Amino acid sequence: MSKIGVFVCHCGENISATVDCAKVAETAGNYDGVAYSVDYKYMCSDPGQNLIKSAIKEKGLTGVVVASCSPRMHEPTFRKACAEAGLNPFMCEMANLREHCSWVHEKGEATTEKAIDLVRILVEKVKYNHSLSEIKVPVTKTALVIGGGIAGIQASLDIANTGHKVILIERDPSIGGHMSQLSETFPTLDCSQCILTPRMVEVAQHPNITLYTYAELESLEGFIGNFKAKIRRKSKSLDEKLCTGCGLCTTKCPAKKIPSEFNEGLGKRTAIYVPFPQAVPNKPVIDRINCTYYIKGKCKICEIVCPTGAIRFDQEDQIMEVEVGAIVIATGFTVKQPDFFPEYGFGKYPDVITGLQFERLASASGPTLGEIRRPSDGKIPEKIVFLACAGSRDPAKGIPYCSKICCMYIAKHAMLYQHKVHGGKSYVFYMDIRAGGKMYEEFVRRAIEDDGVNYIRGRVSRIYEKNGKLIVDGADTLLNAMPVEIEADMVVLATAGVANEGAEELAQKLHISYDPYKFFAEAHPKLKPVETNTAGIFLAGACQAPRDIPESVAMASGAAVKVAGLFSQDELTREPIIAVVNRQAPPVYSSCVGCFLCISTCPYQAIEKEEIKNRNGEVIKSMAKVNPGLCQGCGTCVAFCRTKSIDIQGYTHEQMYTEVMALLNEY
Amino acid sequence: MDDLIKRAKELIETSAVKVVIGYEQGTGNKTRALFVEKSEDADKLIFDSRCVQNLAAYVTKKEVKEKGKMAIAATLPVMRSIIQLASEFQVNDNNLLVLGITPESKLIEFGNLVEVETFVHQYTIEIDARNKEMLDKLAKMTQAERWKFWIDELAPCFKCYACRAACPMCYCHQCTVDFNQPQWIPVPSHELGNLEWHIMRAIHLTGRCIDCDACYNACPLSIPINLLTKKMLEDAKEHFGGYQPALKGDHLMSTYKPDDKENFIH
Amino acid sequence: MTLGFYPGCSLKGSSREYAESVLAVAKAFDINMEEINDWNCCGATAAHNMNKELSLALPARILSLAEKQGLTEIVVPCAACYSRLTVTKYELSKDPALKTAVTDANGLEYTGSVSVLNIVQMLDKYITPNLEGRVVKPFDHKVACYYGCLLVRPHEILKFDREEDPQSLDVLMLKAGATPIDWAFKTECCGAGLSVSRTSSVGRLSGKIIGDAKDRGAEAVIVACPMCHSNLDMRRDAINSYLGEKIDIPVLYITQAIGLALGLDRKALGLQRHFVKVSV
Amino acid sequence: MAEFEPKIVAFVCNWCTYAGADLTGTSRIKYASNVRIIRFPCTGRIDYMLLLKAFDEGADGIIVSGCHPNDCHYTSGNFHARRRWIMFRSLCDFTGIDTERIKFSWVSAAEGAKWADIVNATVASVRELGPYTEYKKVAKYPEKEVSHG
Amino acid sequence: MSSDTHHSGISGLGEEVLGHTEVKVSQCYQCGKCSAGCPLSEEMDYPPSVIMRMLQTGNPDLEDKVLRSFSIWVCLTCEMCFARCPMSIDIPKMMDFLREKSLNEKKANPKAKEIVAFHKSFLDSIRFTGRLYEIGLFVDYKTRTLKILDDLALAPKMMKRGKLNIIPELIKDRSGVAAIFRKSNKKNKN
Repeated sequence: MSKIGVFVCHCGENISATVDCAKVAETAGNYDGVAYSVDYKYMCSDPGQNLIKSAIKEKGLTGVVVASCSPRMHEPTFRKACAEAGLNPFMCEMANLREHCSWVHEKGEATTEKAIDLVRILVEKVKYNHSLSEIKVPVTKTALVIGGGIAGIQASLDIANTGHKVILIERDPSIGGHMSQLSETFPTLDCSQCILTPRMVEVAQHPNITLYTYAELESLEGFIGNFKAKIRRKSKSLDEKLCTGCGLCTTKCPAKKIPSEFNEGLGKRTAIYVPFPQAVPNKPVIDRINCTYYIKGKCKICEIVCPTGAIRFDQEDQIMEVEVGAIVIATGFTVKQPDFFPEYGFGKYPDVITGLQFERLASASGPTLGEIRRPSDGKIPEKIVFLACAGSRDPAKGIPYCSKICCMYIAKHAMLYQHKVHGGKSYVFYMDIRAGGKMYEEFVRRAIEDDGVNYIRGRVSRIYEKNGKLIVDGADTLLNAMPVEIEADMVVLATAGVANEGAEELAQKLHISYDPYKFFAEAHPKLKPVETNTAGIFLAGACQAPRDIPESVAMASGAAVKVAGLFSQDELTREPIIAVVNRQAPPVYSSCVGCFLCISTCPYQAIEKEEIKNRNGEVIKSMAKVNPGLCQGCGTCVAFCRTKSIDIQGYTHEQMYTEVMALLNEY
Repeated sequence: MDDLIKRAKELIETSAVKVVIGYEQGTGNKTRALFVEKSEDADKLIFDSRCVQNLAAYVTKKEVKEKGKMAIAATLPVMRSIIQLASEFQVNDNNLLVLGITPESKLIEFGNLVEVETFVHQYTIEIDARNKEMLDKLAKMTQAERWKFWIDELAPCFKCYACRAACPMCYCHQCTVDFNQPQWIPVPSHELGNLEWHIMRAIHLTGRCIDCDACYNACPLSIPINLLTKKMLEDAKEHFGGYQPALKGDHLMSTYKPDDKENFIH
Repeated sequence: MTLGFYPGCSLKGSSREYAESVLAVAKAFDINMEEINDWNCCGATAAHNMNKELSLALPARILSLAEKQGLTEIVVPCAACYSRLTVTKYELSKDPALKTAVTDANGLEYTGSVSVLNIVQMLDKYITPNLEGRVVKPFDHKVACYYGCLLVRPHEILKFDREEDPQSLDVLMLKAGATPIDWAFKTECCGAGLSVSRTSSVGRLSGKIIGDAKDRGAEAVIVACPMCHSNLDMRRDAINSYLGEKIDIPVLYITQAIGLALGLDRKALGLQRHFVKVSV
Repeated sequence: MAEFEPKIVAFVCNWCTYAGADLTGTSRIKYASNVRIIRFPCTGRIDYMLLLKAFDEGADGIIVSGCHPNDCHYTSGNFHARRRWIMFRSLCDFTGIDTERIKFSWVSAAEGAKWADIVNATVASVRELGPYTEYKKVAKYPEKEVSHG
Repeated sequence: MSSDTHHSGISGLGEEVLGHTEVKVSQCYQCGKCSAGCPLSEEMDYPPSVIMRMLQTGNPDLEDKVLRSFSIWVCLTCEMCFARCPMSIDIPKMMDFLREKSLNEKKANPKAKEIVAFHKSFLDSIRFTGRLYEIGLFVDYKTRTLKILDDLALAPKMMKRGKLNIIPELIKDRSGVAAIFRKSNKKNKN
């Protein structure tokens, strides 16, 4: 038999002005199972809390209903008071007499009756409450950062500087990402590499950061605080300990005509290579697909010239397993590639290039040492056309969204061109100029007003080559859509920023969701921009949507704080409001029939398959199992399960059913 | 169906399967399920237009499953049920071989369930004209008339659960109706309990029922409970692009689309 | 073997050399082209410019007649007719109500079972696989393959080749021994329906096409549409006056070019009917 | 006999509508006292059988409310709920259950005034409809008081 | 929303366009790619993107201007705009509808007289013979437009090359084809 205590609060006069609190307490006192009932001026005050505590002790209460304000306000207060008096905190419930009753209704019998009803519902619910214990999860205080672009670098440094360990993995041979490819940055026109490379070096030297380049995530298991990640370290064909980074091998390698990824195909590299001079680590890798030895079985010139004998042709990929407590994904984005714009002849005409290629042309470390020269014949273009929205805002090509960064970098490109090519003419075809950001609009105005960039509002229909010129057919929509034809020497497409190839597979490995464009999905569009809906996994930078550098960095720092917050405790404590699949005695084991439809209802991928095996190792029962580390307690699976095999603590079938019954039937 | 008999014999004789599920002559003009475990029993196998019972209901039964690998003479509705069951992990290629009977009464043996699925997907599930007419008729009624229709139709139901037993998708060991903490469905067979039981059943079958009418055929009182699932099938088509059982992919009711359309949430 | 054949009006009149060359090439490969009995005009641009239902009913009648005649595949050499027939098939398959309205107007049964091939598809399917060894006089010239509008657009419906920089004619001509050039006006419009009513526009539009072909050294322009042909060939005076120069690059139907490669008689291919003398 | 006072049960999620109703309170917006709120973690947790149970036990009207699409605390619980409601509501309508008595809504934590409006509108429309006697009749609870006089 | 509000949702003629062609004018965000690629844009009074904009306003005066425009007649339905439109808006289909409506409301642009006449002559030829009779078409067109002298040199040249039939090709079921015209024209008197 329950012994429930009911504590009705006046909240000064906030409740008692319209509700007859004494009557509520008196009525409640008569319910079955209610051992004690009282009303009091301020239940949340110390004397009020003491009233509850002493009643628990003296009357041996098994449950408590506090009828006062919203549980969203004081539930923690009263649960704590109960716990201090030795009652399991989850045996305490609150009836919301203030926000849901006294404040919203006039004084009168009906209002008091409602208050009585609200108390009764919870008295009946408490009868079905169970003692629950908070879930404690240990935390491994090491973070895994995936992706070594500016976002990954920032997140790694920020986490490492709070004193926690970081493992940073990067797919390419060097960290640096897209930012290392950029020439100057908007809106300040400071040199990208000048501000980035010191950070890259800091990462390499930081005692708390372990850097693995040429490495990818193989698989991930576990949950917040307790992930196990397998990392594939691709073979560099090199003993990094022996290599001094002298670079002799790269100068002697005979395979010299491989398009350089770093230079976006505008320059060449060797088969054993360091992507760029400031690379971190500044040690080469062998690209086996293009290496003469791996293709033909002989060469080994690098091995011959290496003064330290560091080359390892038979080195294999290594799979290593690490334990981490949190993960920051910073895998970035990519730009749309040729054949996507047949009407612009992209891929067909060498002088139609992407914005990223233009960055390489404009970069002092690029293939033209910073001079703007056409890829086809190395001439300096006298007329250049920039096309905004090349792929973006184009549902017909599958990209309805705005890539966000292009308006700014186009202005920058046009400006750089005007600075570098005196007397040159530049044109920008645009539809809208989206320059929201500190000093951004001013920057665009500078390009137009001071540098004389011609902005034409309209989208180009096609580009074709004639007599060595690129004929650009557009229209000026601000002049009754008058046709505009420009004979250009070079055309730069602001190609859409899109999710990385393989983003989908990575998301599946990480059990996080992604949007229709394969960008990773944040947990809440406004309030949880760096969280994913898998606890303990965070996002930074352009893997979530196209982002510029300041935004990526801000996001990375945000994610780092989330990680640091998580690592500030030795154990995670979570409310035990989670779903549980019932267990029954063998041979039934559970009423769950293992249809596993619940798996797709769960927003958190918290439901797994559990197999029960007999002595011979044969599966005799397959059933669902909720991972308590991942479950967030929404109960979506509970309402779905046909056999009622899943229940959720704190909102059980019995509790909710009882509430409805109690509400509508007076006892 | 001589080729069915011949193939059943081979399967049993070579121990490729332990049991072949098919139809045999029953009492009167009816047919019933036959479980061939010995090759001589295969001669009793028949197939004709009377064979409408959904044999897929047996493949999840413990007693049948325990015999070992099963083969099943499967008409189109049975194959659909099997695909749905496979998507719910109740059968798989290791424990079930499908001897398909096409709508033209031709025997096709499928190598695996993927092939069955490909075959099934050539056809869409269509509600027959008579029932379609009935649905239209009900749609035209007022809400009060519909209420009366169903209360009257369901009044004689005495919860014999023949519908549940005949349904291949009702394979749960513990049905909600058997759940008593709390007692979701009132035990006695009164109008309300009957209505709630059938509403619940229809919801549980949404996105799973392949419209075989086994429930209706099994009902001793011929209550048109299959109209409820047919209505759900129609709604699925109207709101979510229709339902077709599939081995992989999204289940109708355990998934959603962010742009699901409705007009009643304000 | 036998294929259905819908010549369309142009191929019976101003573009009869196209019909002649199609039939000549088909004959060379023992393909019997069975004309649809009592066919009518597809309505061309005029119909869909003026009246939607009419623009579907006229082509539907043709398809119905083909069905009635037991044809499963019909070859439609005229790109405009091909476009109208294919669009009609698509529209009627999408909208049952429209289908009813159209069949009512026609009083003929229509199931949509006939598949419609344009000339390139026909050549690809039935001629090129057997072309090897048959080319006796390689068409050894630089050619500009001109596709025009209606062969490749709207892509959503026709699903033929690619919309930008199509290649199917180029591939065919390569097999016939020619050197197709890369040029910029493959799919630009020639002026088509305005040929008579606004000849000046045609001079400008077709002029750009012929001009680019000439600039890039083409010795012949290859087409697969009678409207393109008549604009580029018959309207050459207007073109030349727009360009202010005299260009005499001939315009050949794809079937004429292939016919020449096969060594067929020039007259049988109707080359003498062109306005611009075919000197290649 | 006094004017009929309908009994309205509200099934709401904790994060949006429950909080929205709290805001109605802190804003001191008045509304009809007929409604009783039952708190769920998420609309995804709301079992449609509970709605039928509420009618069984004598509710005259029901409000079901949660976070707006895309605002779900659990990202997608309300999307799942919406799909279930579409089918459940249609089935209710098909079996003749009075769907006018079940109001579905999205009320965010910021929409205190909207909550009051929804309650008032529901109370008014259910009052218009009268007691849900059809359902109660078949519910066969002769021993229980069905009027609210 | 009332139909005369500028910048309203889809209303007026735009709504009719939607009903007849499934083209939603509000989808256009005025990038101008259609006008940039349209081979006839420079001969138009309003290039395609401007027509779209005029329809978006829902302003009856502008809608009237659309129906009276020369643009809709000079459009060749070459489909280039549709092929490159980022929003996949079927402008050619919409142009078909606008032409039909313009004709029904007797608003066809006077400058388009020849174009309309040609289409009419063309259709008449089919109406009466079932197939296109080119000489008949020319004679009919010339009577309609009084452009007797244009193209006069062409006919003999065509004749010489056997490109013109002196006698029209007649199909047997001419009444059937005429019936198609009658039935399809029920709603549109022209």
